[in-house]
Amino acid sequence: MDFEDTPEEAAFREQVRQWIHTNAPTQASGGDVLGERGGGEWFRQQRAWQAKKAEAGYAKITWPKEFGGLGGTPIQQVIFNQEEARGGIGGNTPFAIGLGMCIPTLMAYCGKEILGRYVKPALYGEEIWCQLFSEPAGGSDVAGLRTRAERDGQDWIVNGQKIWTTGAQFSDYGLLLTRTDFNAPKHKGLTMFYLSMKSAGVEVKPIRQASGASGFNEVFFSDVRIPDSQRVGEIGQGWQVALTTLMHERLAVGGGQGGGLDVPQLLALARELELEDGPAIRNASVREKIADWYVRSAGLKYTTYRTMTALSRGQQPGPEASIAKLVVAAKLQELSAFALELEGEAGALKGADAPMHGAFQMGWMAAPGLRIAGGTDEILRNVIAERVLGLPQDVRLDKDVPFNQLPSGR
Amino acid sequence: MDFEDTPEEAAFREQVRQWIHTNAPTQASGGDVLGERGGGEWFRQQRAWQAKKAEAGYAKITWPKEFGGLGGTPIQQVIFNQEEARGGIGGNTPFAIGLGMCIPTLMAYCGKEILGRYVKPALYGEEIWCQLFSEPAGGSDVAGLRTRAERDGQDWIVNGQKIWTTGAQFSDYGLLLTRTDFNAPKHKGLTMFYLSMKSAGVEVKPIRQASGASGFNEVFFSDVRIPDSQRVGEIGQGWQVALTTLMHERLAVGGGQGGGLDVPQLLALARELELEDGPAIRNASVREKIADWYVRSAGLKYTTYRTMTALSRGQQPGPEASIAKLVVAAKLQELSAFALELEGEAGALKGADAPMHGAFQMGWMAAPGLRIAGGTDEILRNVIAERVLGLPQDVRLDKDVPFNQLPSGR
Amino acid sequence: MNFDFSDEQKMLREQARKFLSGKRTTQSARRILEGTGGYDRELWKDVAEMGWLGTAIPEAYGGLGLGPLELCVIAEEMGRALAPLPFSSTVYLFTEAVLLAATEGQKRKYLPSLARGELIGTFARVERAGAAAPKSIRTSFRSGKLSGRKIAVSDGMDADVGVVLARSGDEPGERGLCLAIADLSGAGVSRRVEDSIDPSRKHAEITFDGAPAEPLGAPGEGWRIAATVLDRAAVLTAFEQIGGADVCLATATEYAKTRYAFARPIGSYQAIKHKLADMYVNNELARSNAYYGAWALHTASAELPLAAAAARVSATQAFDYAAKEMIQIHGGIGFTWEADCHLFYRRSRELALGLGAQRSWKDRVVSELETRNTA
Amino acid sequence: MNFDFSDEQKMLREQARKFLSGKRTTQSARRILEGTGGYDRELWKDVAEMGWLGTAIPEAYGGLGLGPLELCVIAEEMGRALAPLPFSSTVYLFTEAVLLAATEGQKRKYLPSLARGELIGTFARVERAGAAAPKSIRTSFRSGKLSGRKIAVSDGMDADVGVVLARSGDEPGERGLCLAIADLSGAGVSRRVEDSIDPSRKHAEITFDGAPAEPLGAPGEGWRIAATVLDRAAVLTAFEQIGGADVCLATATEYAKTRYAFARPIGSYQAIKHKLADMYVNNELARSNAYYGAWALHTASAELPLAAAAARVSATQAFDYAAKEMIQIHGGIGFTWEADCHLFYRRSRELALGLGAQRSWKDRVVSELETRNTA
Repeated sequence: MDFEDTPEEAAFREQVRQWIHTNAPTQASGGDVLGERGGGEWFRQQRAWQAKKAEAGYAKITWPKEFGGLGGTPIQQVIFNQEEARGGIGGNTPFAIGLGMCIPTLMAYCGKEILGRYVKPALYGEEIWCQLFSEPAGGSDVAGLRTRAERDGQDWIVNGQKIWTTGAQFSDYGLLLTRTDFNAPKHKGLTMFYLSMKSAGVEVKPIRQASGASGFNEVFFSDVRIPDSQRVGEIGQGWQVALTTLMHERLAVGGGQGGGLDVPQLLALARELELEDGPAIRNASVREKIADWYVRSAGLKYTTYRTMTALSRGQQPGPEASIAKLVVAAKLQELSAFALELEGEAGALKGADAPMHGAFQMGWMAAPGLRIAGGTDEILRNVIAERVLGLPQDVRLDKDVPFNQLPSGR
Repeated sequence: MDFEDTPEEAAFREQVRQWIHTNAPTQASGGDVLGERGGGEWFRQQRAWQAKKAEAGYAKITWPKEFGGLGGTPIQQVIFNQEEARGGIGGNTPFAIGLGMCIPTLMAYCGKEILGRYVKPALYGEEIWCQLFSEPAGGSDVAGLRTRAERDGQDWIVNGQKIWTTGAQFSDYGLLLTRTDFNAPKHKGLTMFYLSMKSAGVEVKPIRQASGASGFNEVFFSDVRIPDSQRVGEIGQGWQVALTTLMHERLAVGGGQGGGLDVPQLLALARELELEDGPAIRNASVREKIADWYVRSAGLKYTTYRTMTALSRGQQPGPEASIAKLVVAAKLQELSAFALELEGEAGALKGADAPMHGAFQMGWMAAPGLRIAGGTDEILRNVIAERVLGLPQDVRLDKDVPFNQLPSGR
Repeated sequence: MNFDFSDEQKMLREQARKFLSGKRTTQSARRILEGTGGYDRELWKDVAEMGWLGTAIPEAYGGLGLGPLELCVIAEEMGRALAPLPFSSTVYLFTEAVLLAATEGQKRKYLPSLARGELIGTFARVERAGAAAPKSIRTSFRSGKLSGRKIAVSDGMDADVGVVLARSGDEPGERGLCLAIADLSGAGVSRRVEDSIDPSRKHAEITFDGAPAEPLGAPGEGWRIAATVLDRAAVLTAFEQIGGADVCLATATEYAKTRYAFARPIGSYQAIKHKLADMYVNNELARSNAYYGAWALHTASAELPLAAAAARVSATQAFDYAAKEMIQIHGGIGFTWEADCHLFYRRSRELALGLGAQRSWKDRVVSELETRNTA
Repeated sequence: MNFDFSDEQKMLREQARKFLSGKRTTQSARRILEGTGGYDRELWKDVAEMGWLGTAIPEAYGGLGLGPLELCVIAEEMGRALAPLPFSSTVYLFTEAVLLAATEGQKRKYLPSLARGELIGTFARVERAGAAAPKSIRTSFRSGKLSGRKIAVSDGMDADVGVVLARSGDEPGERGLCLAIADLSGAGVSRRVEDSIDPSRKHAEITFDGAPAEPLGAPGEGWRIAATVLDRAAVLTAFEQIGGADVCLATATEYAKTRYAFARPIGSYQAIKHKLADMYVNNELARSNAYYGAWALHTASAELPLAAAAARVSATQAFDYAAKEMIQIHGGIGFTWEADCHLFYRRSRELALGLGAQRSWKDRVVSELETRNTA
């Protein structure tokens, strides 16, 4: 048991480190603390770095070489990401959804011509993709979507609304899940397309979140025309196609969520503040809570190490991502609420008026979103219970009934 | 807003207090701390006191006079109970189930002849009743019972097994819920009887609980013969009859659960013990937990006062009993586990070897049972959510299917 | 046993609820949240006309001459309504401090204008992050002049007058502390709005630079009076918190009944159902503790410190849980700016912090239990 | 990255699991629980023959000469099996103390018999309820004689030898403390079995009345050595706890799949399902923390105190939750004497308390974080 690379991994890490050292942008600018993205300059930098990585085969290390990858292993990808992070670059890029989910879906279902057209621009960061699955009526029930695609000769006409679309405002293309048969059971009437986000009838509106941030969008479709050639998979097979996309979502390993607000920051605050009976860090109740959160953070960190070990041995990653999101979101909410309590009346202030520039206030405002986005606490527990522990599904009333006969509460 | 009796209530309290003062046994012996009952002497005392109360009309104050009650109000019953408790008597009697649940059920469904035979002996503590509903396969799903009653001329032949029967070992009669039609849907094939517990074929076996206590029994029925005249309600209407019984179960108001182990005892322990940094009572983490449990205990206490106020105004009690059981059981488990932690290594000892004669160890061993008996935490939350908040039931697969076609996992 | 509000008090509650729900106060709170104004001036006038500002002010000083129980009833409705008013600062803090410690002359000077809504008051205590312990108070009050800096003063931008906790003597700790009333728009006072987690209630930093002020109560009594004012305010605020928590419960319950996922109302899933049951239990326990606080206020009982601390801790826990889980039950839509959920989430934390953190109040619970030698 | 046990170590685990499951150890634990015997003597012989008692003892002293990682693997299986053996007292405490602090002569004297299972050891530290702080230690060790009383000594009735924490000098606090090895069946020693919450592991009160003993380590070093022994034992015990917690999770999961209520497996209800998911998450986090502890043991890292404290806190929380919720998921049947649930419930608490309460270990976590100046 050790934390060392194997000789092969060490060699790859050295090679990557050299390459990054030579090629990395001199000044990297990340997004801001809780995942919002910067402006145009940030975009230009991201694109330039993406292009360099693509040129060297590092943009998607696990992809086969024919698609611009290295044909490498998942652990090599992890090593590259670590070295990028060490250089203060990488992380939350605008290309993640396209390269992580949309393009792999096209690879599974589309022919050479289409792949020849779309893969490379995406890999080089020239074209950005978004994923258009979620709808207002859907929520956790993704397949409950109602956006309608109707056949019109060689085209389809799309009407409806998507929501929670990350990056829609700067995306060039989108992977769009629609309902083409309202008389079929829920999972059998869906069809997948891709389309240009510049198509007539597509309107993108940013969603302002409760925290004030705008990371997501609503996308409205009014008589949007999509040629049948942009269909992905068979008619009525949209759910199977979507599962391919969603499976790729699971492969993200490790941290970064929670805006870097964790025990070290709380320790710093507790050292700084005075309570009735002395420094907060000497208060037994404060210490107990710090310890509770520390063992959860440490547990997650070493779980990531175990996952990387599994990857290094060529095994598949497990449900670690679900565990991490569940634990991190709850911890962020509890820990930041507690920090505000420590700050006393001043905890109600924020920004420059609050201790540590309001970091804990920001965390506290962001936490409810983190508990929902990308799978609610409840859905994640279902996933762990059903996929890991093999517990039976809840009773499903929506399996064999025509979609338009399902109760919907509206 | 005050805590005073109304003039009428005060007069009744005075009358009751006088009566108890004159009539109470000189030496009262309660059950032991966590609800186990004493031996023969304890029984004799209980019976004597019960007879005295019955003679005076105080055994069931809310019952009409024709059945030996006072025709009084629920708040009068509460006042009597309070005054009994003040005198160190009353509480957990062996007659509670018969008088609280079984006899009221007979009153609702049986004729004068039967009532004339059974009510008075029960009221005077001469005959004890138990309730035979729960079965091993049932658990929270009471109506899932399988004890079979088959018609044989003017009799019924009963075979099967009941479980968790309180007091079966010293009961004279039992109220027995059986299945008389396995082809009917679950709730429609049940029929209720009463029977003598001395009937041939009835066997009572005490259940030893995990804590070592034996408060409950298993009851086995082997070809037990019950005359049809002992049927309670119509054939197939057993579930409606059972609901009457269970409704009466809800009327118990207020406390006593948790074996009297609460914040005062924890405070006493915290005063006694030394931690690394001084007396436990000075430790901020200990203080925080004491406060958390105190506000829950106080909240329950004042909820009881609100309930009594409602009774005093002639209103129906609400879901307070469910709230109290849910809160008390969880609190007992957390609080006693915490007390053991305070005691350190010595917390693993019990009885005379542990601090405070092992009171917290006993509480900790009893708590899991309290979270289950009389409605699990989960069932109580369902009850609150559905009956109080009006949330929809979970999907029910067992409503319109013949009982013998229901999946049962066996 | 009569542990409930009277029929008259319940009628007052009904009346207040009907009145406030007609005023669309949540929308008004949102406007304040998004804008720069400090409170809803129209609504303030209405509330003054209803006489609510003088609920607990004796008739001799222009009030309604009702008691703390009536004020509890109104507080609960203010909490339900998220009313964007300097109500708590003016009524629970400033007015209560005057009623508790002022001279006859001061009462005549302040109470009638307070009752008419012509005077907005607040209480400026805190000077730093962390616990607001006596030693943290450095603002001085000497020869009738205040100097120092207060932070996180609720409604501090709009208040005309403020009770200020200051140091008047050389004695260390609480024995050197006093209270003073300052004209906040007068000479020597400057103020600045502070960023806050709940901008539907504005907070201010107030700097005193030799500002004239008059003493409230005796020198050396400042901390003691402040503690009693905070106890009283804690009970009233507990009712606001319960009002808020009840709205969260009702809103989330309604949503859970009507929102479908997988062809079933989400309220039929135990994860949602049990969350709502827990919310209900918390709210009921908090309500019962608050009732006991109201009783202690009403009877001027020696139990007030314990009752107030328990009411505050219980109500804070209830509103915290209800507000955060209301968002969770709503899912994504609950975390949008347009949904009202975040107004309650923000307010829950603002109320939790405004009179000092739970930690301090929990400590108080145990200190009070210790003095009672409960065992 | 190689943060896992090796294939050889995993084989050892498989072997241990297979061996122990063939021994019906839970039934044997139940017999000990209900009876008066202290441990399963047959099983002890078997375990000695497998060489497990000498896992971490160098070959020169008759051990297998393997390392702490192998001992972690075996500890996990002991935990799964609820093995009613004085294994932890003998191996994690007594043997570790000897390996850490004994003279060459002492090692030669004790280690070979320990490895062969001929000698059962324990560690007698605690003298009172509450925190086992240095000032609570009053047992004296002077001129080779021990006098004093120890309580809650695990396996204290069956141990042949015990390391005893005692006061040898006049210096106050930890600087006056030393360790001594006493023959527990020798002169001047009397012992008495104590009632305990988990009688499948017997505890004893041991009274020393001028009992002869030999020093272990230098005078004044007793507390320091004890702390290191406890750190090492905390990691090993964490693996026992995780073994137990995993059995609870597996048993409860299996029950939830096969037990029906309202015509559905209870595992299809979210209340049960989410409880099991939480159990799984706790267990995985605990396992990861324990792995880090194992790494720190293995590499004799300076991280050991932090790693051990985190492993202990995490594993204690996991086993606590798993054991109590396993009963809840089983419902009434889970709370009967016949069901095995309570064996795990009892053991979870016994392990949680045996090396000192969570509170102390949490404090240790923060003290260690402070020395690292993490920020």
